[in-house]
Amino acid sequence: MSAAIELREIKKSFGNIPILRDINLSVAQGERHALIGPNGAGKSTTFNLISGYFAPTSGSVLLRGEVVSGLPPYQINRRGLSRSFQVTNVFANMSVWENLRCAVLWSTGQRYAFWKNIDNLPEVRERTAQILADIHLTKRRDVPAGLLTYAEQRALEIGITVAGGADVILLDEPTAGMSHAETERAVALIRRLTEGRTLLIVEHDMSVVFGLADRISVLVYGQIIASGTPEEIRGNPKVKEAYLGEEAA
Amino acid sequence: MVRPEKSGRTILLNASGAAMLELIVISTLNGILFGMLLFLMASGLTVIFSMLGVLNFAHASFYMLGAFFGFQISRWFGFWTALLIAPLLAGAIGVAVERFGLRPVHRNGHVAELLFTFGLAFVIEEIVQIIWGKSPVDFRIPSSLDFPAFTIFSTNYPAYKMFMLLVSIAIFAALLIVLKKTRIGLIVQAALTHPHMVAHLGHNVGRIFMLVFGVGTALAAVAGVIAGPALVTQSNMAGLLGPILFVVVVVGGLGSLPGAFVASLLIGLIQTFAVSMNGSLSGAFGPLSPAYASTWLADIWGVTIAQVAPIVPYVLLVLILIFRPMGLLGTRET
Amino acid sequence: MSEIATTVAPPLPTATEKLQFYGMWVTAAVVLVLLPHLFGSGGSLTTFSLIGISIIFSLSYNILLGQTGLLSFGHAVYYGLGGFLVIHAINIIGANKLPIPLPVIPLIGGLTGLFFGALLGWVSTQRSGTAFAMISLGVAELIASSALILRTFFGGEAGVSANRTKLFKIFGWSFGPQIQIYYLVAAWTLIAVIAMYALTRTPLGRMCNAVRDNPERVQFVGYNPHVVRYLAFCFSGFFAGIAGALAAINFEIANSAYLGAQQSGTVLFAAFIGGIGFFIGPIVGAIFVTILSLGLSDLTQVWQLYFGLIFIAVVLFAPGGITGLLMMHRPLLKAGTLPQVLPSYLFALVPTLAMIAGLVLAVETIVHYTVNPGDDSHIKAFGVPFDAASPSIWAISAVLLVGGFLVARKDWVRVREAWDKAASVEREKDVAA
Amino acid sequence: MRKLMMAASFALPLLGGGAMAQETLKIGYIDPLSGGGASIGEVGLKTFQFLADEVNAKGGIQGKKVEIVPLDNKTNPQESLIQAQKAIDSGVRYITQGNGSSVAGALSDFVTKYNERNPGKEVLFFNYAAVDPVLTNAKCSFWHFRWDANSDIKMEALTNYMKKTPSIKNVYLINQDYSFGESVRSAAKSMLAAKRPDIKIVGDELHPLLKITDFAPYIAKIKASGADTVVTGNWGQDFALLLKAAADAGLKVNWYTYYAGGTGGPTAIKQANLNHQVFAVAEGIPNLDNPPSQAFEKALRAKYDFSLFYPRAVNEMRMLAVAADKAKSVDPVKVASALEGMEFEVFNGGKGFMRKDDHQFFQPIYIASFGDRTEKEPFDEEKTGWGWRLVDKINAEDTVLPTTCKMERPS
Repeated sequence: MSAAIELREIKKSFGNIPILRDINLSVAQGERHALIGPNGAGKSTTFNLISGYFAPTSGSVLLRGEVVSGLPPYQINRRGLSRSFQVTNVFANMSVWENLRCAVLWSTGQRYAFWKNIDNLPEVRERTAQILADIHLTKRRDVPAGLLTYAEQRALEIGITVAGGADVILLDEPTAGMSHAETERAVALIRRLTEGRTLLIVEHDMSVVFGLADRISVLVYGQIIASGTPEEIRGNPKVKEAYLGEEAA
Repeated sequence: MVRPEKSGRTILLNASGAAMLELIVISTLNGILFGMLLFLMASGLTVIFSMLGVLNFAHASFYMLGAFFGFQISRWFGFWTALLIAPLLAGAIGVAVERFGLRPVHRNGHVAELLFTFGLAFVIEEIVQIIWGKSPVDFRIPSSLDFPAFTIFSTNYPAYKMFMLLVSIAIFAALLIVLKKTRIGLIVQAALTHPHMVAHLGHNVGRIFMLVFGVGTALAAVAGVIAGPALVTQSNMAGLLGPILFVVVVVGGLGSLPGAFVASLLIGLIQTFAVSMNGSLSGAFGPLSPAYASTWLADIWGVTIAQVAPIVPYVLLVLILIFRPMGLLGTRET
Repeated sequence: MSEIATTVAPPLPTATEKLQFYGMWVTAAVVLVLLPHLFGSGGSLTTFSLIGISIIFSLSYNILLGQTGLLSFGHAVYYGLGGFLVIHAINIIGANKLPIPLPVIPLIGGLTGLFFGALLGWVSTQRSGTAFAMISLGVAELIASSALILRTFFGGEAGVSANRTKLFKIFGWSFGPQIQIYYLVAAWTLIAVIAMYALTRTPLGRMCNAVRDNPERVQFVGYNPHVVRYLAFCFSGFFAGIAGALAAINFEIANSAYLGAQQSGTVLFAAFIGGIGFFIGPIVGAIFVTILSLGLSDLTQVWQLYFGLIFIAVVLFAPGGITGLLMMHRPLLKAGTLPQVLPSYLFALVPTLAMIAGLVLAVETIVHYTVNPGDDSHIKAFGVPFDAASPSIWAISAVLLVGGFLVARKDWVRVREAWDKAASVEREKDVAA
Repeated sequence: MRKLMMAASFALPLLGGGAMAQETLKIGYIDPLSGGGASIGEVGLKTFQFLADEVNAKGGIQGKKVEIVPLDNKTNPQESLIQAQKAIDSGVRYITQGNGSSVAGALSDFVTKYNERNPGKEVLFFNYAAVDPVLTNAKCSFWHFRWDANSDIKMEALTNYMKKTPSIKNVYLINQDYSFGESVRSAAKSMLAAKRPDIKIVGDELHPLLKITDFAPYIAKIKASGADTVVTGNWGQDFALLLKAAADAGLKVNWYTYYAGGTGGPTAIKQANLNHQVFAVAEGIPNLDNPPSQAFEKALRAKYDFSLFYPRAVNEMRMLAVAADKAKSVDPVKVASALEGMEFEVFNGGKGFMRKDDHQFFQPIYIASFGDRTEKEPFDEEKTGWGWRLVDKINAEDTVLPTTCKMERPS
């Protein structure tokens, strides 16, 4: 069985500045994988490459054994990969309900239909309602997304990401800027929503990382210096030196 | 074009070659002059459009205000005083417009700003009509510049056109120096390429915007004072200018003054050369068969390059936006 | 339907709500039928027809601007091409005596708009924002200039005319009299408005909104924003073509002015002034702008000045357009606190009107001296006669202008306070609930 | 109050309805009063108001006071049709218009259809300045009367003058790229070929309408062609900028024009310093040795700051009065019949007649040059100090051209 996500010899540079030097990474189906590393290591760039936001300078990205690098984001999304953003990225003028419904439409096969009444689509309605309940925003259903609190917007962000039913989920710092209590709730939410799916997560909060991940990869200066279970990473001297040491200092 | 003269036949060839050379030299000169006039009018817009992102549809109205202020002041104090005072007046109005009009509108988005300048253009035109009437006014070239500067192929080039050329280049140089060498210039330049960043640098963006708008409108007014006597100073001159200035800015590239300069020259030259050509499809492939003579195909067949010259800039605009959205020398996408 | 959908999802409309909804459209239809019986003069009918055309055109524009966030400077291209094709179609159909009656002709215009929208749209909609705006400007200039060069098709400066009465007749209607044209326009307006409303309630309509709000995010929920924009553009072209066709039928002539920048500018005005944030916004805007442009030039010589000032005022003080201004009051109405605000409006309105009157007085007097110096000084502005030569005019207008401004400024502050109070009551209720 | 009522009846249809009592004869003046064409439209409006005052001082037409109803069409054909409808609603039965053949074509078409569909409420359209020949040829209408010489007639007069002027050898044609420019150019080509086959057409240029800011490239072409004479129908900014560019480049040719007398034309000629090198073809000039027209000119200039651009408007108004007297009615159908074939002593002196076949008025046409004045030329233009000098007069019968009009008369 092929890996859910596989990066082969990925290089990416902007102009003459190399950001990713040589990335090889494999995330197995159903695995919860965390990508950690100091600021500027290239984590967001890696996400952007996987999700099709950029094309790699060289190397290839495979989704369940199929090369997807070079495809536009919507094509990759339709192949079952969905991502969230580090900076909240929702449809600000539309209500929470509409936000989630838009995320459901493609996967329910509505495509660009202009002959169907959107309120008369039971499947869309059902799945939107389910997600809305899952992210605990039922009371805020008709509020424009731009007016939600920060934590609510983050929850909506995750909701939009998983709503389409993609089985590979990429979350970019889902708990950034949250209080301790909010973080706990968010982690529980993530755990529940990604049940049975493949998860790749970028996170700075180590308690989140070590609590959630099955495996961890460490990215430093555009290279993966270590990959393994949380215990292996904890004990890895290179990681200690390059990453944890830096944290401590 | 120049060939060694060996026999009578080559002399004949040279005669037509000389005519060709004459056409090329004169068209190039005319093209440069026209291009520089365009740059004169568009320089202010480049600064405003690039930095504020405002599609200032009233830019041509400030150009017109400059012409009428120039006309009035030159009546009282002479042309040179007018060239100094009129832009200051127009710039002051520009500053007021930015402070009390555009700034409150800014938070409602670009469409609101654009409509504001739309409305402003109406108001300015009508005010000019109320004050100076609807007929053209007699705005003359100053007598100190009213003589032919030089003659090429028996065509005179008036000194005033040379003056226009010099002013354009001077403005270009001055703007470049201000942008590259002064502190405020560096901030403005940073804002041109990264409009969102400057606010984070702790600068008073409001004041900078006001200043930029004032300078932009003053530059439009300089163009007005200078072009007024050369063209027709009338209350419809703003409307007749049309959207050509936007073409210059976008083709040149947002945030790029050299880009606008190059685009002006390019458009000036293309248009002038197009005018000097009489070619058409019927000229190239012979007349259309009579069966099609009265259909719409005949129109396309018979159109000369000279006839379509004024459309060329818009073709250029569309092509540039499709294939090179940052413009010729631009640094960021439109 | 599962339990979760019934408890969590927005409730489906009840029978009464459905009745209300359909009743609204039926009422609109009845009003349209009755209108000519109340105002039957030729001028009124022409006005109504023009308003109907303008409504379709403005709504079609709002598919781009309001729904999809595309600012177009060249929407008249599709309107105009629809008009031209229809004029040619009427001539061809009339000459060959084809059994096609006039009422279906607007469809030809619509298909023309659709065709050119589909043709020019793919490149135009590759980008949004300023790039799209500039491409639309360039394309519009190209087509409008070509219209003057390609004389055989566009009829040159004079345009192409047709006779709408020479077509196959149904129900014995000749479509000569304006009343019949009015009913034709009214029917098409109703159909087009319903169709465009329905479009907003489809998956595509919702994705248009999503593309407007955040085209980047749309890509990560599986949609290609370019395709969404392109489809919106095609629909918008289709309805613009219908509007152009109706205009061509109404005037029985099509010329290059149909395609011009002015036509494109007017529709932008109408949509924005009405309010692009609401479906009915452009309808309100179309009515307002049509009446203004027809009526204002009769009231005053310098109508363009007032036209410009009105637009500046709307942009400055009512960024959501007329509809936005009215809709602001909906929460207050729901909370029942609207009556608290109304008195302060009255207080503010009086000095504001005084200020406007002073301004108008001053402007008209100045106009008298600069534009018509030789004429009688007893002039009228907006129907009110006064003597421009009397020195007291200056004093009166100055007092009105300055006094009105000072008082109005204070009163509007008070309006805001009253507003905030009323709105906070409403918010508290919301929280309590 | 009238204006308000009219606007109200239109804008707020509640107040509309019944037409007002007919104690006045209303003439709807549909021309641009705002926007780019306003400068010309306003002069026309004031001229007609001046003429209405003249008629009213003599007791009006058939005892009815003449009132000019100004209607702003913004030079837009659609807008003109709306204004015409509006005018008809307020009781107007005569409309007059001049600026733009596109507008005139639309109005003629509108009036014809309106009269066909509303028998008994006929409306007449008096055209005082739109010169597209098609309006009295292929698209002629019984309800349309034209007082201006159409562009072919003017070219007929001009070429009749050029026929007698041997110094003209090489002619360059430069015109605006729209129907009027096109008809000037084709008429010039065919008529010159017939009357002076020895004249060489060394250039034939169409340039875009009102879009050129720099005519230098065109002047370079004219210069290269070796032309001694330029014929142009240009007007407005296209005329002024053309002459300025010519003067800048030192081009020495004679200019034969249609609209050198238009607003801004004299100013441009003076600025370009082309003393008696610019000729215009027109149905009248102020500096004619004809005391009644000179007196009229003086009175007009005393009231307004412009000269009489439209002698044809005087003919139009005066002929309307005569026709109404002849028909003993102001009913448009009767007036139209009375106008057909009418002969009339025109404003500048000499015979003119309204041809029955196509409703085109024929009148003496003058060729005049613009420059410094002698005591024979009392009037200057646009405060330039220069004025028009008579060069030649072409009698009405020498300007007659055949028409292709197949007039459909009401039964």
